[in-house]
Amino acid sequence: MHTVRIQDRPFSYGTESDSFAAAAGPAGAVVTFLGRVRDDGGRLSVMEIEHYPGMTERAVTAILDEAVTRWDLTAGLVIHRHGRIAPGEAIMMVATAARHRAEAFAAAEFLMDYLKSRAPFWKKEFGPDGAEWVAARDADEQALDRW
Amino acid sequence: MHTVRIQDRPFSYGTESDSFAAAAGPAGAVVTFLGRVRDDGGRLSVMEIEHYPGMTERAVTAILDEAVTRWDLTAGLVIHRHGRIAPGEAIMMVATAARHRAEAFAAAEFLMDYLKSRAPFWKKEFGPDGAEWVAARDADEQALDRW
Amino acid sequence: MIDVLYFAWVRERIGLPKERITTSAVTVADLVAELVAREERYAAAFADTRAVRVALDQELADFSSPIAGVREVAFFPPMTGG
Amino acid sequence: MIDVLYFAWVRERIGLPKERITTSAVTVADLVAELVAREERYAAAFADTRAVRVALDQELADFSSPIAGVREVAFFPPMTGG
Repeated sequence: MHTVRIQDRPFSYGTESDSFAAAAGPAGAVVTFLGRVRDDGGRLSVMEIEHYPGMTERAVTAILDEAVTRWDLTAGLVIHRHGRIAPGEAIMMVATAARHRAEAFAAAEFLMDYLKSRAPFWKKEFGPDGAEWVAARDADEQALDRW
Repeated sequence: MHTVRIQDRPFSYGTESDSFAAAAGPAGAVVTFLGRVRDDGGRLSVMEIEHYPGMTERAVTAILDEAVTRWDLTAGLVIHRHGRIAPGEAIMMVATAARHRAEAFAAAEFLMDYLKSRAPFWKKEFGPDGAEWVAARDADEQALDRW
Repeated sequence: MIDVLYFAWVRERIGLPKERITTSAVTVADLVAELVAREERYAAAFADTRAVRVALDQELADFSSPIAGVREVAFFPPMTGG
Repeated sequence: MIDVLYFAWVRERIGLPKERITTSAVTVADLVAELVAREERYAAAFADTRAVRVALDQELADFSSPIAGVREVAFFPPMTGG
């Protein structure tokens, strides 16, 4: 059960988490991560996420396959939205299931680190002061070194 | 929003995850962990979890308070069951919400490591070959050293 | 008068979850020595004290901890929650 | 004939998401040099190539990579997903 979904429509964290856990079989440990648009005290009115159709699915699938193999996951899930997303709304989630918690946690963090810097998504923030592309952080690139 | 629930009744991972995320306010990152009884190929018919009423709530609350302070969480949740639990069923979950993912992940792993070795729960496994108390693993005790 | 609680296999070996006792023990170790001297089932439970943890008034403590003023002592194996 | 795609601020600076061009470039760097020589908007997009990433047929590549046989080249800023 390795699933990648790139979509513009919203998703329900709870519903997806439950479906994932149910489909993950007898795994003892399930980790889910939810990334949301922060409000930042009204500085942000909406976020727009551009992506590279075709490459996105391919890149995310490759990252998920790598995680599944490295940590022997019984299941893995990535959902990532594109398009316009309001503050407080979900941007993306990952879920991992493994026999033990250490593997499930490591795989989820690996997925997040790679999705941040190796999946072709670009965030643009729209606020009262205009629009700006989110800059990649050095820390995000450096986070890959630990894997 | 720091919540500790020690209960014998089942809980819904999805429903709890959604409620947690909704109550966590503008946090960008939410991590949830679900611990379940593994099936182990029929070796286990049921698990029974004993706990120390009074001390359990106190110990788990202290662990959660520590995590909230250390990683500046906007919300934290621990639900842990006791009593009889069937294979595949949820034993416990933790949830953390923070501004950035690194804090949410670290706090969730910290919670798990401390709950494993410092919260007064004891697991007993019942199978076709009889009943046995689960032994504490050295690795679980050593896991605390990293914090 | 002090309440002494037992959990998991410590409880099973001693055969009861809780008892109220009168003791002149100064430390947890003294209390354990008193119990062990009582009956074989206590000796069995405390045969290897490295495998037994203690809490005083619901806070983890050591076998060298004093028990003056303590109302509740609990003995149990290493915890296995999560 | 090769499809060239642009994303995020690279797309905005060049002013279009995609174009089909004929090139004699051997490497990605050669292709960028050809584009930069064309018009100011390309020069603006590729002013700092350390800030631009490239994919060949939807796989990340380097500016030194050869483009022989490639059907689709994409240029974009460092990715910011997740």
